[in-house]
Amino acid sequence: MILILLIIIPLLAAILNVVIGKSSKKARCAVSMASTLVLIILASKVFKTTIGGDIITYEIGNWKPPIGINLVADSLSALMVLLISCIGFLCILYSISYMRPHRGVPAYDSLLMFSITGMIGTVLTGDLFNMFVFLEVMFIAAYPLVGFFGGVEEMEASFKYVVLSTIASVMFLLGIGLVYSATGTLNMAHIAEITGARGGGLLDFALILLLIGLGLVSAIVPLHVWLPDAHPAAPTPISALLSGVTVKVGLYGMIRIIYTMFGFQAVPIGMIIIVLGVATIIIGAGFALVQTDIKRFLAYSTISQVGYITLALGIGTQSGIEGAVFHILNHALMKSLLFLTVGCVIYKIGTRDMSKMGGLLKQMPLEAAAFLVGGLAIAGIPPLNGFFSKLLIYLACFEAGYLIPLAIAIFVSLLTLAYYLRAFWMIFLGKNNIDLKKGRVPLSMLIPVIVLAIACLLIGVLPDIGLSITERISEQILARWMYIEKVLGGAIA
Amino acid sequence: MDLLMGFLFIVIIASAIAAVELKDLLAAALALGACGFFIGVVFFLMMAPDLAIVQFVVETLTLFVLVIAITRTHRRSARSEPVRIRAVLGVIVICIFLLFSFFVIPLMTEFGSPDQRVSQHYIDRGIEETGSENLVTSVLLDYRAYDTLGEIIVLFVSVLAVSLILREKPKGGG
Amino acid sequence: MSLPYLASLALFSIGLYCILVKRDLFKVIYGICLMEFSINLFLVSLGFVTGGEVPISPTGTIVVDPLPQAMVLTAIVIEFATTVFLISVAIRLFKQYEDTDISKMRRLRG
Amino acid sequence: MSLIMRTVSRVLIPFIFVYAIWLILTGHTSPGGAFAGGVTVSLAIALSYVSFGVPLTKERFRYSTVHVGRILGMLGFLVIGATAMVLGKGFLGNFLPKIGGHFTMAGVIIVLSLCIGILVGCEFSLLLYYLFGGEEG
Repeated sequence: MILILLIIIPLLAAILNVVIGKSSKKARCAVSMASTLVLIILASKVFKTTIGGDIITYEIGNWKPPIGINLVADSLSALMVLLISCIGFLCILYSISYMRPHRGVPAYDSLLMFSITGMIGTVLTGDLFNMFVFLEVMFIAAYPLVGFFGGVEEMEASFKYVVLSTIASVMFLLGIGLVYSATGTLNMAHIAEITGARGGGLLDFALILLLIGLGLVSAIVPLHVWLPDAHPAAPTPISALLSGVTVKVGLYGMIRIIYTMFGFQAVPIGMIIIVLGVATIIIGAGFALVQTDIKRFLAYSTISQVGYITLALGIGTQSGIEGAVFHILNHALMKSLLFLTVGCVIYKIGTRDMSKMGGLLKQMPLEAAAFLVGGLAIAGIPPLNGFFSKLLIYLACFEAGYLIPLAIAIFVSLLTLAYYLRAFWMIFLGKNNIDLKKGRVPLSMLIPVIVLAIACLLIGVLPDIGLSITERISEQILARWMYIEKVLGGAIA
Repeated sequence: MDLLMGFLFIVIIASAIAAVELKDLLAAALALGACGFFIGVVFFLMMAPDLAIVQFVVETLTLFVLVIAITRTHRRSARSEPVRIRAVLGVIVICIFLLFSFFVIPLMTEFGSPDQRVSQHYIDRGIEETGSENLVTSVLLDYRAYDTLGEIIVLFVSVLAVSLILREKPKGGG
Repeated sequence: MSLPYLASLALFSIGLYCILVKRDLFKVIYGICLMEFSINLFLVSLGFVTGGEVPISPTGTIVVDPLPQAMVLTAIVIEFATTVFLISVAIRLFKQYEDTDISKMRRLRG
Repeated sequence: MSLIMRTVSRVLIPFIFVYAIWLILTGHTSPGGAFAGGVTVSLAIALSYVSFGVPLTKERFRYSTVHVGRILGMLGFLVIGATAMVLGKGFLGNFLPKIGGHFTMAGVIIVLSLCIGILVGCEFSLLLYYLFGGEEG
């Protein structure tokens, strides 16, 4: 019951925003904010239940799982829903002021809510084809948001994004077709039950195709080319949402498919995932080092961090999953923080070119502090949250004996520190040669930044909470049979 | 029927190649439409009349939209590409094709005898459980109505998106 | 006989080739359409049963699988929505460049 | 366009509409269904654009009507789903009476078809409206 509400509420808010249309800007914001607030409350309720080891299911239309579609929330999905609704709320709050010049376009609010609906639908579903449908909802809401400003750059980024992700979703659909051909069912738990009994060559191909589809969502290396164009082109709150959460939805899907559906032991591709993860780390960091466009810089940094999560997923041990889940949580907070902070800077000086900035420390001390917190956290400096998740990933690498990836990961971490310090120096220190366009940054933009910075600090200072949560989640992910039993209810042909 | 199907596939692939290679964009769009229509006929032969009807009407609409778009963009013909790129990429694509046809298709269940583990339920009990004689409709609007909800959301959002993209006088910004 | 599988694979390859090679916005859209056709064909042929009946008030026991047909119906509409969005972006890009040639667009090259 | 085209369309368009409604309402007993019906409606409107010209068609199928139609379709779908949920049948459950067999009554399926038909028809007509250079109004 509560699970279907998690999908209906943002959907209703989105439709209501279309109904309100041009007549009232304030009402549109109020509807979005209220619905995301309700979502946060419901999601934390679900999270509280599932973290105790329970799995909530909901059967749509009262059809038993392999016949109808069901929604499943284990602790990982609950964490994802919580993240999506929290960061969604902060982004909506942020866009009140940031998008004021474009407030006349009523589609913005509803598209934002539709994309939140798509993400929540993707992480809650227990059915493979339904996952495709909601991924598609998420995509189709993201495309116009990327091209929102309607300039040449935005349109090109949007076109590229659409073409690549359509190819990816076609691959995903082909994978679904192969899975259906091999097992005769679409329910993930049911597939897990069948594949647990017999693996097979066909299912390996299906797995690769499904991972290609999801790898594009999360921008793993050969499929990352859209991200550095799409994320900078979008309005800043949307960049924060895309980089912070949408990319993670792809990673969530990978966890669900690799670990729950196929079972990691039956998967011969751990090595490939590790190699791709390392390549993603290196390429993302390498390109980030030479960017002058600040949002492009952050986008490449996202790619690099996604590489860390992919690496941890490829290891496949429990500590690897812990590291991956913890880094998903941390990176969502850190990257949204950085994008929103940079958005404040752009709002004030009206350019994205880092070489034209400089000496803003005095005018924007708060933003400087927030940027420093985010940058140091991503680089993995001890009292901040990124340190612990990266430490977990290193430990997992070490335990499993992957020493070369470990060395590369640590080296790139130092590189990350270097390029964030470079960016900090270029933006906030040095000579001030720019005149500020507007007065103070509005409060509705500062609050999300402060909240996220405090969250980063809190998780860093009190790592025990995060570590115990991720431990429970990873245990639940590895307990495949419990998932299957809970969803199918033991009564299955 | 095999013969008919084989003939249709040849026509489909020929029109697909025509859609790719024709210089004139309008002619290529027509070739694409022909490809879609013949696929509709194949659907009909594969005992999927619902799909055939939907494919026909959607293809007509796609063709209509494409023709409007091409006439609105004035330029009618595509330029050709350097031969070297075409050759290299062509070889890669053929490799993918061969890889799949040699390794994947033999692994699949024989065409015409699928594993109906779940759908046997729809076939056996569909009519009495949903009251719909058309089993595709019963799957679409009852057993898996939630998918259909997702689908109409996609449709709704895409038209919203088109309205956003085609709006006049966009404002620049950062 | 796995002729439909081979045909849909061939269609898939042609579509992929079109997207990779062609330098025109509309040709890219055609390529995507072809790939989508191939997937639809593939899914429908997955559900085909030799000698099966149409899944509308069947009288016998051998019936064509209705589930892939429902999936394809959903997929067709989703794909149409994506195609329409792509076409509108192409119209918009044309307005800015007065051309639909990709090689003139900075970020789409390669 | 030419007089012949206009005359033919004038005769044809009502028939296409009737065919579309037939497709939507008999989707549970015969091939067709809501999507095909909805798209057929928009094909009729496309024909109207071609034969009667853009201004006249825009007058006949106004933005506001179509806009209301699509929102009604979407909300109708959700309301039916929610009603089923309230009645304890689960979201989008089939809560109306249904009779299988020769003379069928498919319960909620017909209502859902109607909603989808309205929604799809309105969406695609709106799409054509935008493609022919219409603004939101």
